[in-house]
Amino acid sequence: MFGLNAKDTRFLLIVVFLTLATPILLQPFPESSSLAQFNAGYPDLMQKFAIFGIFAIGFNILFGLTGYLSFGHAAFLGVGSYTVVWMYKLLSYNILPGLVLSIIISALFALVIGFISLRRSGIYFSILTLAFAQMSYNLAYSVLTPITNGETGLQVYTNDPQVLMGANSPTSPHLFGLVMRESVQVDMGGWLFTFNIGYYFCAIIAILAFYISLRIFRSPFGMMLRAIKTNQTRMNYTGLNSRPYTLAAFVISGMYAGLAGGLLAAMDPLAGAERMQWTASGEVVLMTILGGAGTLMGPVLGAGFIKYCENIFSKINDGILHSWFAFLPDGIENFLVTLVHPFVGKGWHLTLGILFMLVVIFLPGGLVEGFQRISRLFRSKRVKDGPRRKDPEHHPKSAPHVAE
Amino acid sequence: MGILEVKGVNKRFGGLQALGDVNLSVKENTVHAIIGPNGAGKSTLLNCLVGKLIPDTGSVMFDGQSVLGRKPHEINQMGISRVFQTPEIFGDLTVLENVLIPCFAKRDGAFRMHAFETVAHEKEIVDRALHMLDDVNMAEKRDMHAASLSRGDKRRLEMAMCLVQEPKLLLLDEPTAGMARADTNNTIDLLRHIKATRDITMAIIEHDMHVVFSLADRITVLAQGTPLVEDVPEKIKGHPKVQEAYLGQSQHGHH
Amino acid sequence: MTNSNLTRRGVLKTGAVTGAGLALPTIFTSRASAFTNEPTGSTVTFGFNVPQTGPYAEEGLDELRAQELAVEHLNGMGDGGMLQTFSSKTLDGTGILGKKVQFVTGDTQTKSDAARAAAKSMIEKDGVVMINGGSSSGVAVAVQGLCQEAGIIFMAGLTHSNDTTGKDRKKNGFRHFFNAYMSGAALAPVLEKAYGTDRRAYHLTADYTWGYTQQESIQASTEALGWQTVNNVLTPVGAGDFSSYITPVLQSGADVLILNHYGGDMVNSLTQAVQFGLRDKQVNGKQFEIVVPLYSELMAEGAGDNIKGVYGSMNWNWQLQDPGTKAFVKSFGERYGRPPSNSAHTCYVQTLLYADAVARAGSFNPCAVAEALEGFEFDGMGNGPTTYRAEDHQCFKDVLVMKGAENPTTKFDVLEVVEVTPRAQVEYAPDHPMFGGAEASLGECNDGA
Amino acid sequence: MEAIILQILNGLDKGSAYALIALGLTLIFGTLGVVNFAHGALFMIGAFCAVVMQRLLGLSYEQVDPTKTDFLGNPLKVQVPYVESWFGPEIGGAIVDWSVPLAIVLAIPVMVILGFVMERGLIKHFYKRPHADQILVTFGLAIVLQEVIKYFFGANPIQSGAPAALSGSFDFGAMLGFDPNVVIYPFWRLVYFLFSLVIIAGVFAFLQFTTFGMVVRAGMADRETVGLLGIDIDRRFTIMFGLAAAVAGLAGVMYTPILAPNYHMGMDFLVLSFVVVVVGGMGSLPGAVAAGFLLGILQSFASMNEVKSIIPGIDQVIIYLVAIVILLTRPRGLMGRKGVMED
Repeated sequence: MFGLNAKDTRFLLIVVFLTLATPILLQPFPESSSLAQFNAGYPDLMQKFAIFGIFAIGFNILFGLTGYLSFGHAAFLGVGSYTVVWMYKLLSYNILPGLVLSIIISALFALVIGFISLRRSGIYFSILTLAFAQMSYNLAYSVLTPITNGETGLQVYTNDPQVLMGANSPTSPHLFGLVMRESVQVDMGGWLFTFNIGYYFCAIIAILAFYISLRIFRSPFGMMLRAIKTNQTRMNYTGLNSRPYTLAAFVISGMYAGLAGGLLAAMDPLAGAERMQWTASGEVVLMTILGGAGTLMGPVLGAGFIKYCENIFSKINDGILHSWFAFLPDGIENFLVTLVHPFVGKGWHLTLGILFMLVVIFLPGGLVEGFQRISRLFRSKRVKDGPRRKDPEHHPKSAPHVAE
Repeated sequence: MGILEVKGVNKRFGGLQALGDVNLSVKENTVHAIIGPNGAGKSTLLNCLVGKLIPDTGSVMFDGQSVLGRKPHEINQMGISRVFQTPEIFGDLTVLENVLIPCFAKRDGAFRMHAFETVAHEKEIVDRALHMLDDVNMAEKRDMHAASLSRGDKRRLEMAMCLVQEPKLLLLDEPTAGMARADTNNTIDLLRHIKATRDITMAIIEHDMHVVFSLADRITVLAQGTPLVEDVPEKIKGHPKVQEAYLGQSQHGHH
Repeated sequence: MTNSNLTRRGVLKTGAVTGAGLALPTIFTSRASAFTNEPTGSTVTFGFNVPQTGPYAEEGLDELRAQELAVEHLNGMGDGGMLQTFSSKTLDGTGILGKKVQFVTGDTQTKSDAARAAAKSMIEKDGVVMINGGSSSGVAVAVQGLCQEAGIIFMAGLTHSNDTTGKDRKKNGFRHFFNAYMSGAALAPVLEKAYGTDRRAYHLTADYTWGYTQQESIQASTEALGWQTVNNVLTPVGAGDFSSYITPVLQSGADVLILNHYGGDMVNSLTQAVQFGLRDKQVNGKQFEIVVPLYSELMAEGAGDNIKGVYGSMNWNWQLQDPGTKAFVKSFGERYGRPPSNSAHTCYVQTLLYADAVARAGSFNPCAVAEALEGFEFDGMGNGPTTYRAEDHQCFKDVLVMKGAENPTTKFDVLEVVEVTPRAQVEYAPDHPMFGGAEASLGECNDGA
Repeated sequence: MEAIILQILNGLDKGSAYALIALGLTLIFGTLGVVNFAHGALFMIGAFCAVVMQRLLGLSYEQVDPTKTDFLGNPLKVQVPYVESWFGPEIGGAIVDWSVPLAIVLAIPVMVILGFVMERGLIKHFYKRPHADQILVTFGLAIVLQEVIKYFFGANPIQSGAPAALSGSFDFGAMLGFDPNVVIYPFWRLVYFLFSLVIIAGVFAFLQFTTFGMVVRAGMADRETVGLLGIDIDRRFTIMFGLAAAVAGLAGVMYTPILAPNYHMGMDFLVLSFVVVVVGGMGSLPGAVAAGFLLGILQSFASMNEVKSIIPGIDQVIIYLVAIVILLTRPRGLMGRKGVMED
């Protein structure tokens, strides 16, 4: 189905199911329980999961397949957002023109930046992309304030032209009247589920993005990209010009980033310059590596993981810690709180850094490899003599069947 | 008129004359060996043929067209494939994928945006690649990671990757360098098999006399960047100039 | 210290809804409730959105302390702080309208994007009825816009840009903090007295929105004194080394350097300007002077000795001697062992003001609350008689002019109050050109219904 | 003319910091072949050594001063540093005043040990891993180090000034015969510039004239051969890592009077220092130093009003612009070796 083999089709269907059921799956705890703080099924976070999933999937097409480590992809994210907000300002709050244009504009940006940066490889490439992105950020934050509204972020004002705005048009982002921030809430015996239009819009696009990436992975083009990562010399002596391949991958991933940026503005009509900062580029690198570069599902997992930490884990403050350990004697309670305190709440960056190091050191294939190892552990327990073990030196990130 | 015509090629690196007035003609469907002591300019010559270096003067014509100024991938698309001293393969890919890539390159040219096709659906190409693997006795290793192959298998795989493109000219850069005697013999057998089963022109740069004399139809001896003699193997063996310049001092065969 | 019970949803907690849920799922859109996050249980949740990571984390921490204290005072714990001195007596220390106050916190990271995400999370997940706090104008404007769209009240924290209640003013947003125009208006007379009317000023300005508005305001008010503006140079945010911007100052013939910087940039630019010996120089026969229009305690502490004798302005300072200030400083100081900063004060006061407005309006509906706040006059909160102006939701009150103390006894009194500029001097028309002119409008109130 | 001289001076000073950081980065890359994204964090930790020293020297006991009150109206507890009560207020005060230069004594062992631990505990395992992995793991380490510092020292910049004797400025222009009061330069910046020259010269001399340095240089050129000679190159490389860390740390210590240390200064400098190293050419020590000074001076010129009025915002992008132009015209930077970091 969909031009995929049975296994991939099954995989895709699972992803579709998980994506659509997210509003339910992320609310495992009833509202009144003290664990409700770990629920993540509210619109903004679910939208972020989908959007940063798209961003990371796109980044993975470049980094995971070709091995070119770009430290400047946030620039495309920003460009996408600015495009969409400008379309709000000029036309109306309908998100469609902005989203289409955000893909086109970020593709053009990526074409130019990629064309120049891809003349070099290795760290030189990384530095070139970094330089372009930092230039974009610095200018957007200051000199280009008339276009970007600088520090405050670009937003819509009542005196903007909005030429397509009718008298009854919604005054927030919508798709032909379907307002993105509207939700249906369902209360089921203490469990509260929020089905948000914006989320489902993002989710459908994310599924499409995932499907396209799956097709690319299975295509001759995808194979060529992996070939570039492993041996460019052989590539050239096999009659293949690696430059257009890498450039195509760069532009595709730039378009994904632009789309993600556009969606950010489609969910929330504001585009801040920080979106373009190099740390934002670093974040997508973290997501991809943490989840598993070169795997299909890894980047999405990584994106979800980091966004979850940023929004949920970071809210665990001392009061909550105390309530967790309240059943213990006071001395032990305080000791445990002191021990855990640096790692949660506003210290979540520290946890992230440590986790990230551990993954790079022990799990070069990211969380996906971790899951694979665990499931292999279970499988080898069941099957007595076990399946043929793979060479421990080989990193699954480059294996052809990376769908798991 | 040979398929490969090298005329008056000179190449200097700073003060060093790496190649001095090299003329060479490789006839179609022959195996032409280029031998010479270390530093004779063999590798420089090879690099001039594949586009990695550009000669200062002279011409290199392949199949009636100049190769000078073309990039390696363009030269490959003209019909020249190259086997490296240490096998250059796609280590992270499977054996089958390693052979698929040259098939695509042959069919689709240097670049094609085939992002929405599926490798598995390209029956014709997959069949061709499998057939090629069969031909080099590697069919059962098709799903292995290329990096985990033995050195001999890597060499074989690289050869398969070149041959599957049906090149008009196959360049081999010391294909048995560093190999044990048994592997060397296997490689010789493989090359003989190739020679016997296809219409192919080969140019071999080689140190190992055993390999050269078992395969070559003609031999060019290079010394200090200049061709010394060119002849059939039997004549070369006894040629005094060659004895003096090359064989005399490096009887140890391969290093 | 147990069981703060912080993150519970305010919405949908009533037995009726939950009970019905068992039989049949209750389906409704946000339209079904009267307004966004209408508190239906026995509690109401506030959202405190402050920088907890990034360069302004310390300031955010201080804001958070103050807000926690305010919640305690609202719930009748502690000594009541400014509730005792507040002119409005509607609040009685039993929560608001019989509901206990809870709060959740968010991390703005001092980035518009992150601040909005944190605010959204608090609105959507935790069901907050208002958001309070923040430490930059970009963030304030961004979050204010969000609250307007979502239909809850926003009380801005430390935001000094004219835009917050100028061209970006919103019906659902309120600002207690003063602004750049007020800084200029308050500083001008003091500068005139100290440095005379014949001065040549050189501006270094942080290259972003807040920097622009502050520079514009200070330039206008100093030029009104008769000062000349020699040059205005924009400096990149986080430049670190400002030497290349400082060295041309002496050559320009200027005799006053005005640093429109904040935070780490202010610490570094001031320190470096002093290192370059600017303050030891005589130019045009006058002593060279430096002015830092916007001060904060934490940054003053960071700048150390370099700040001695340098003029600046502040919204409030703990050294004031009115009863409100004394009550707050006592309450805060006993709890945290340090005096509150002026942004902490703003966040504290705003929490009380919001609660009071709800109590007076008898409803959490943001439109009712906004109406109660508009034109509200109060006293006893540290700044003397204060008004929330209805036209732009800006607070009008006295502004402090500060100077780096010559002989501080502790790190808390490195600044001293030199003048309390009366409110009349810092007032302006709501359609002042620096505040968006006639075009600026609050828009319609949005309660999310 | 005066303006140009001033900007050259500013540029040299900025450049000294860039050059020192880039020098350490290049030492690590050149000897160990490791791309160290945590190098900015080392610079930051160096700066915090100065803060720690200041706090150590400022360790004090409380003395109640009944004549003054604190903010709550209680009698003021005055902090009296122990050093002042031991050596008397004058000498004690001087010791506290000199805490930044004194911090060098603390920074050297701290940084060297930190370098050793980093190399032995982490970096060692990444010699054979791809450069991308090295970048990622050290990037992770940089985050961890910065968060740890933030945990202990908070997010505010912490001022630690130059000793009073060195904190003034002098009229450099008047010495050259220009108008007085124009070309003014702070003592400490001159100290920093000279200090960095000494360190740079020291590193070069060390590599040039000691046997140890010779072996390391040989190792930089061809690691395997040196290994074959039976020289324990690994241990020497560990020491090099410690040295590089110390250089970065010293650069940080001495920079504190110019730039108040904060926990994120490492990340701020990281991007810059990488640009410097790449512009200089990966693995080239002279390249790193030259690029550091070059970029420092260019940045200073770009900050001039005259330049900014022609191209607004040029001061914000000049570094990146130069990096792009150099990388495109000189693929391996100013003095890079062929084949380094190109895969």
